[in-house]
Parts: sequence; structure tokens; C-alpha cells
Amino acid sequence: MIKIQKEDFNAENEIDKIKNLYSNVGAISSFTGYVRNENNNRKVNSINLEVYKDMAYKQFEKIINEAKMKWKLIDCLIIHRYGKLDINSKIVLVSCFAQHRKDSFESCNFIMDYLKKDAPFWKNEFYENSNEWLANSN
Amino acid sequence: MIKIQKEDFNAENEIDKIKNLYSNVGAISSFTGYVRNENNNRKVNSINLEVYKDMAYKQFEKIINEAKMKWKLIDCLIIHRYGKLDINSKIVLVSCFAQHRKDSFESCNFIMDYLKKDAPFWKNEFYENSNEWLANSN
Amino acid sequence: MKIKYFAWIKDITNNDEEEINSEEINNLDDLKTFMKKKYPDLKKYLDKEILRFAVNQEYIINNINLDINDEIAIFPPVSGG
Amino acid sequence: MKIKYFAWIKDITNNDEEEINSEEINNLDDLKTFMKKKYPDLKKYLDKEILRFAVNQEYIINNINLDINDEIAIFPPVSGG
Repeated sequence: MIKIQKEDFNAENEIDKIKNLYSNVGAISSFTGYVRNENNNRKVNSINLEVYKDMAYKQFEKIINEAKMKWKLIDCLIIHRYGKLDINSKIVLVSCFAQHRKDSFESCNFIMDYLKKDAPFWKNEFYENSNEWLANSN
Repeated sequence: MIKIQKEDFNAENEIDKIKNLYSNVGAISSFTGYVRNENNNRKVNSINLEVYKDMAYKQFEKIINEAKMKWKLIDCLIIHRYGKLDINSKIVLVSCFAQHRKDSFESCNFIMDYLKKDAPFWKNEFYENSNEWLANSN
Repeated sequence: MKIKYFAWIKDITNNDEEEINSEEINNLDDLKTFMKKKYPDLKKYLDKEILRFAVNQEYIINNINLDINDEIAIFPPVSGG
Repeated sequence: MKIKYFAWIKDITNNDEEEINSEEINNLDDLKTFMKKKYPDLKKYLDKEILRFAVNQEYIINNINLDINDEIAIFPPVSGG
């Protein structure tokens, strides 16, 4: 399941909806990314996250399929927000559903690696009196 | 935060309570373990999870401190249930809060490794007409 | 062909999307040459090869032929997640 | 000293906890010897060294001296998470 949306989300509800489909899931590994109050030693007020939506969907689908070939994955959830996000807001959730821990864990990390490197999102970070486009360091 | 309890929990609420304390948290890695409907090719109906509670608290505290020495961890949450748990029930949640992904990710895996190996919990698995104590394979 | 711009590229093109059709453009390298002329401020970034290109929502690194129906995106390194 | 049993050990001892005080027991090895006599069905598991011991909620692998106020736990390999 891939969602690219402006709105906030409840991770528990989103994960439950998928978990309820599979009684053979024993392991869910999740990563949640948040807007921090500082970055590169500068105080951050908010970010504006731009997305190339058509491409993001296409790339997320591709990476989920790749993960499914590498690991015994039952299902996978990616939610990525865009638009104006204040500090403490969720940016992204990746959850990988598997029978066993190792598969869920490694695939979740793999997807996050890809996402940081290739997902077509751009962060414009807003400070007290200025703003700046970021490139991902990690 | 360490909780050892019979009751179910809402991961989102538990994680939010901690996240709300820190605006510098940018990354939360979580693992949730569930009771699966089958194990070792046998249909499972439920499990009964026994715990040595005093020791579990002590050991969890120790491992969190160890993780905090190895990684830049801001906080850590472990919730481990015990008692009778039906299939699809949550068993355990480990969430690691950090500025950056790598720290949250590796410490979460480290804590789960420890937990599987040393946390004083014992699973009694219930099948159609029998039951069996398990030793952890992983 | 439809050209899409993201992040600070838009500040140079003053546009997030435009239709460009020219007989000069048969492949991606032609498009880059065309863009350098149309947007002189883009030249240094294109020359330094820090920008990324997607054709029909797929990353393209090598030169490929372009069709009039293609959607080409030009953008700086990403920063999601 | 207080001895605690977990998982299927309880099926052998018919007890999850008991107070054992004997002048024969000065250290963990003494306790193991004592337990083999008291619970013959435990002997094979103790001999095969598949059981684990905790003294005051800490894993103990080597032989250590025991005190009358110690809490000793005997249990099979764990299976949490």
C-alpha cells in the first residue's frame, strides 16, 4: 500500500488495516521520520516538502517489488507526506510485514535507503528569516 | 520507558507520549512482534507467555543503557506483554528514538537481538489438542 | 514534450511545467543543450552534472531518444524521507 | 534462600517458588547437587547444562557463593519477543 498525501496519519490504524489481512504476520518493522527542530546546527521552524507525485508512486512500487524479490515479505506500507510540515510532524512511515524479524527488518532498511536516495521529494527548510533547499545527506 | 503488562496497547499513543517530549527526534525505528497462526508447521491457537518480571525489568534497563552507550539514542520504549495471547495479538514493541535513522535502526535491532536471547519470557504454544514450551530459534 | 521542473529549478525557469517542442531536440543531450540556451542560469548546474533527469517518471542517466509525447523532469538531488 | 522455577521446570518441581535453606548449600554448584537429589527428574537437564540460572535477577554462568537472602531462579532457554 502506497500513500502520498498532505494529511497526517495514525500509524497504528494504517498498520492495523494491513495486519488484519494476514494471520501469518509475526514481525512488523517500521521507520517513522519526523521534522526536527534543528538541522545542520540551524533552528528549523517548518519545512515545505515538494513531490513529483506520479514518479513517486511509480518508484515506490518498483522498490517494494524489488524488496519482495530479496526478502520473504508479506506486505509493505509506505506513507509519505508533502506540503508544509511543522516541526514534530511525521514525514514518512515505512512498515514491512513478514513472518520473521530478519525479513521485515532488512527490507525496511533497504526501502528507506532507496527512499532517501531516489524518491522524488525535495525539502525546503524554513528558518527564522530565510529558507533553503536541501539535498539528502541521510 | 519499560512496560511489562498483560494488557494490549496502542503503539501510536505510546510512541507519541515519548515523541512529544523531544523536538529533536527525527527518526523512530520500531519492531512489533505478533502471535502467528502457525509455527514450525503447526497450527497455533494461542500462546501463554510466562515472565520473570523483576528480572525482565532489570535486564531491559541494562540493555537500554548498553544501547545508549553504543548509539546516539534519545529515548527508548519497550513494551512486552505476558499471559494468554490469542493469534494476531501484539507480543512486543521496541521503539528507538534518535536524531538520525542509523542510530534508531541499529539500536532497535540490537535490543531485539538481546531480547530474543536473554529476556526471561517463556512461550507455551497451544495447538488443537496439545501444548508445548518453546525455546527461541529467532 | 512536457518538461517539469522541481525545487529550486523552478526559481530559474520561473515555471514548474512547460511544453517544449523543437526540431532541434531528438534526444536528452539535445534537450540539455536547448535548456542551456533558454535558461543561461541553468548552464552551470547542467555542466556540473548535479541535476537529475527523469523521462516518463524513470531516472535516465545516459542519452536516450525523446518523443513528442514524453514527460521529462529536471530536478536537483532529492531529499525525502 | 528463595528458589524460583519457570516454564516446564515448574512441572518437575510442582512449585513455582520455594524457600530452601541447607548447610550443604554454600554456592551455586552445591545448589545444583542439592536439586538433583531433591528432584531426580531435573538431573538430566542439569547434567546436560541446558538450564539457565539467575541470582538476584542476573544471569550467572560460573559458580558463585550464595547467601541466605539470595533469590535464585532456574529456568529453560527463554523464548520472548
